[in-house]
Amino acid sequence: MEDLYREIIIDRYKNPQYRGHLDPHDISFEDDNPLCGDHIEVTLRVDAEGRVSEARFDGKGCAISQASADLLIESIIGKSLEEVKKMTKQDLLDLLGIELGPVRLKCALLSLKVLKAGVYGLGEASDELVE
Amino acid sequence: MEDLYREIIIDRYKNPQYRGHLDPHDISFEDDNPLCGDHIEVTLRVDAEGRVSEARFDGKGCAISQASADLLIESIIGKSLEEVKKMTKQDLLDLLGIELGPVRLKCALLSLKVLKAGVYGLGEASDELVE
Amino acid sequence: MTLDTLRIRQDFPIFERQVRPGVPLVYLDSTATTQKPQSVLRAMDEFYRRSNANIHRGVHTLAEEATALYEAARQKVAAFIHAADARQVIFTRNASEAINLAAYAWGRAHLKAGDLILLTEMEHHSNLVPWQMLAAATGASLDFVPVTDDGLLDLDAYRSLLTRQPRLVAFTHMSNVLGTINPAAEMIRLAHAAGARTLVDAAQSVPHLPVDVQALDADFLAFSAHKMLGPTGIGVLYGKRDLLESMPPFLGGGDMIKTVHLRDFVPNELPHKFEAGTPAIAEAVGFGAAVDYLSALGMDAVAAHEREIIAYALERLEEIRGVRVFGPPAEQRGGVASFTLEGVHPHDVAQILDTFGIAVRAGHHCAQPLHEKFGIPATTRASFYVYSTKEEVDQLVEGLYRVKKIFG
Amino acid sequence: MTLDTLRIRQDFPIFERQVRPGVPLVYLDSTATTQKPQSVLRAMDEFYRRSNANIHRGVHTLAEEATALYEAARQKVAAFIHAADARQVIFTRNASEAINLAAYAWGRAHLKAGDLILLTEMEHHSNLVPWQMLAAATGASLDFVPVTDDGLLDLDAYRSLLTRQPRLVAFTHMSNVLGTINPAAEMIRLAHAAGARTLVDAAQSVPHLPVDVQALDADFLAFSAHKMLGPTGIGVLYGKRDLLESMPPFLGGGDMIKTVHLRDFVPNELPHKFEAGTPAIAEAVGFGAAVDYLSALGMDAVAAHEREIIAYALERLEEIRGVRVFGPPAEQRGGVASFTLEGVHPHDVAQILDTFGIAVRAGHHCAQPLHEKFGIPATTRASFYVYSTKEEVDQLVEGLYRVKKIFG
Ligand SMILES: Cc1ncc(COP(=O)(O)O)c(C=O)c1O
Ligand SMILES: Cc1ncc(COP(=O)(O)O)c(C=O)c1O
Repeated sequence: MEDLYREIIIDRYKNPQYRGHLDPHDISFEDDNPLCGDHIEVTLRVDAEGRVSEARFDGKGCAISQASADLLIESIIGKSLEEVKKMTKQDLLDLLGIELGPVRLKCALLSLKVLKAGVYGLGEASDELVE
Repeated sequence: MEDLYREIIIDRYKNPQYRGHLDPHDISFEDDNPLCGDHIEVTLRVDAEGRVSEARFDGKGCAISQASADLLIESIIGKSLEEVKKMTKQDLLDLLGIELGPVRLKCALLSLKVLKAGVYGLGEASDELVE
Repeated sequence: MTLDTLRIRQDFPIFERQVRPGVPLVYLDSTATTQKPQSVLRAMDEFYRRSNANIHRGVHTLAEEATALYEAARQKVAAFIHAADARQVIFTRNASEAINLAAYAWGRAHLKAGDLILLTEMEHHSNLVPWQMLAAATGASLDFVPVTDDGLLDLDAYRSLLTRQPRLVAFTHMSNVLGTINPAAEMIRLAHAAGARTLVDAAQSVPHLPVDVQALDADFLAFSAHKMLGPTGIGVLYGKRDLLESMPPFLGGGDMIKTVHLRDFVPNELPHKFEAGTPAIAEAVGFGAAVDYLSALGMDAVAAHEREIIAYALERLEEIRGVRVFGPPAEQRGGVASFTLEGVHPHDVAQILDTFGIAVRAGHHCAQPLHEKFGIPATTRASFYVYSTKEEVDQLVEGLYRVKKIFG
Repeated sequence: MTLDTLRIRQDFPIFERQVRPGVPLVYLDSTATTQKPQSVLRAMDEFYRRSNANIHRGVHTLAEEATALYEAARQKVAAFIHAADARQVIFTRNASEAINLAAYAWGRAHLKAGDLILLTEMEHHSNLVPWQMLAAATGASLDFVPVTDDGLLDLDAYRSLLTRQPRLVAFTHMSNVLGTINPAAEMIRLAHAAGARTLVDAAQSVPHLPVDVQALDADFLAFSAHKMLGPTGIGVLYGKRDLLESMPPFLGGGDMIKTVHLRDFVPNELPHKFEAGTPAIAEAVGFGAAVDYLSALGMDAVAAHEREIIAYALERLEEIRGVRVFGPPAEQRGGVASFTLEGVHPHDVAQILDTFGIAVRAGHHCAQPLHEKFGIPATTRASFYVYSTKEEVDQLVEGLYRVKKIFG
């Protein structure tokens, strides 16, 4: 019944594993969803081979936005930036393991949007990054 | 079946009894319905007691507008101007003896509107005259 | 309860629906849009099956029937708000378009740089953005009646803002977030005394309270059918006759004209002057049926029913630790309760409630400035209407306890 | 016949109706508005019975279903006109509002005194008055492509008018009086070569012909659902993406914003930027069903069917002494025939035909300047659609003989 809020989401929301801010960092980006006040910042360190060696997120907002950020950050450590650029909406939804309507999708995708905007070095996080 | 077009209407349309223009006259007025091009002019002569002694209409348009003008003019000869001012939509519909939808009602009422605007000495024929 | 909700609910086919198998619908989102009774759906369906035609210019039977039905709906709506004349009821798409109509046609003709438009901090975006756009276009300026911590308008501040001689005061009759019912008649009286015109955003009041535009003495008043049992796609701008007469047209096209030449036109009479093109005919027919339904219930009874429900809801919500309800006490509000639950984002609250079939709204409810004022990005909102029951309030409360447990 | 009208007519409940006892309906007024198939009525009814909710911001199941249905309808309409992207389809109330949207939001931002707007003499009031209003507001001037005696646009005159470098060419794709199908692709190509933007009034073409906005290369294109089997209360403005992006908003309110503060707002992305307030949700759903119905028939088949009917109608009408049909031969027109009958006013023609159950329109059909051009105040218009049959043409002709007899 509460499958929409799989235990992992509540768990990651309450006990995030990758919450924090890296200083120094190689990449950072932040953005928010003004509709509901969700806010996500990511900071990354990248090694000589162009792989994510360390990563953290910080922010506030609903369980979906925060848990998806935590799961996303976990999943990219060790990946190359090229691999991160290729990540899709579906990859993130697979991490979450739940289905989401259009409104909540925005919450879930905020972290991916922020991450990709940072990795691409864009000035602005556009919805098209996660379509 | 053709009750809407009672014989009298077709007859008066084809053979109007009061079509014409009085010169000289005491009262005259004209107006049109731009939607369908109906046009009616009335000219009246008024006697010393304030009664309509002679009356004519001229114009062009649909059978309803022209026949109703002819029947209306016939009905007012001999009436006092005060009586003409009191004439209502229903009086005219009684003369026509048919029921009309809102669009055709405008055709039917054009002559009454013109007549009353003339008798009241108004600058403009308003729909409120025949409500 | 004042209304026989058991009987009423049988008129609303949607309550037969289960949100998911075994999970009945608990619809607590009527402030966003209401459900529709059978009679409204039947009126529209019947229209399309029997009388569908374009209106006003047609001579044939269907066109005449359709015209008569459309204009009869206008009469019903006019009577419902006690308008002196049905010609003062302009059909628009929704309350938002109605406000824009006033802002474009009255505002651009009458306001100039330096003129003041007075709004309030509790306005819906639809009663903010059109005036922001008008201010940007004309150089007029905006000011705002503040909202107190209790969610009331600060009427002392209002009086002192009026000394700045605004040209227009535009305010909501009932807040869609706080539920606050503003003292509209008094506010209009004060505005008129200060020489201002008034526009009442009645999107939440006409559906929920007896509203008499003449008693209010409102200059303009806007509302939507879909928030009062009627269909989407139709709303109303009511206006005083002389005002509407003096305004230039807004949208140009078929039906709003008396005559057209290649280079100029003469506008039609009211109300047609402001209704360009084929209007929402079937929707007007449905709107008329909605007004009939509400009139049969009686708007006093509707308002009393909502007062009972909201009093009960406030009482029950306040017993939950961590719940904070915004807005005034039950006596001063309609059937809306917006709240936060400590430690849980409103989106999560709404989504978990949805798994129990409970439909509430989460977000800023198109009143972002009001939420900023209270220092929160979003609230969860439960709202009630003629078909709402105390059992549904209990279900909401039970749902909230379960949300707390999940996040506990 | 290309279409199986017998089967099609069974989909339209209104054909069960008798206008008066014993008098079946012969509906020849589809240019004004079309009748609706069962599937469209069912889609809307079903929406209200199962999924009715306000859209876009809701987290609950009904709101998500309603949002998905509304946006799916936009996708269907976009695919129907071959738009590159559904975001280019803005839902309005009708074609008239769509044209006004372009005139206000694009026109007021881009035109200035002395700029030329080029229209044609065969425009519907809805594609005249908005530009007259825009010209009055900006000081732009208007000129008109003349109509030939055959009811065609004078394309030589068009070419020479283009040398005056109009900023905008706005023209009807198909005349609602003459039936003339204008060479839109060619006209747009010429307009673009002359540096002008284009707006196509497609109120009569999208319902009756295959229309591909990308092949046409139209900058703006406007049409109404109610003229293509869909409900009243909804229409479309299609626009090129860059144009729509560059335009300021038109109506302000809920849903058309990204963020709102008391004194300013940030507009939302396309298409929402131009859809203020609660849209015509159920109507969009019905519109989607209408497009499905037409797509299943195939627009090539629809056009071929109408060509057959109009060819037959022109042939039969011309055999009646005293009938004068306006407009070009069947190959150059859609299913519309406007005519006069010597000695009988069009209103009388229409009213007598109505006594036989035949619904035609009489008047200037919202194209007064075109009627002035032909020196007549009004015509009688018979128009056809997917459910029209040759038998109905025969009934019209028989009816006209009876009119003649009555006035004979
Ligand atoms: C050519 C043309 N343009 C525009 C319109 C206006 O359509 P609507 O009344 O749906 O806005 C019509 C319909 O009457 C039309 O035939
Ligand atoms: C107070 C208030 N004003 C205006 C509106 C706008 O109504 P609509 O979306 O029907 O235009 C709403 C509804 O959301 C509202 O609650």
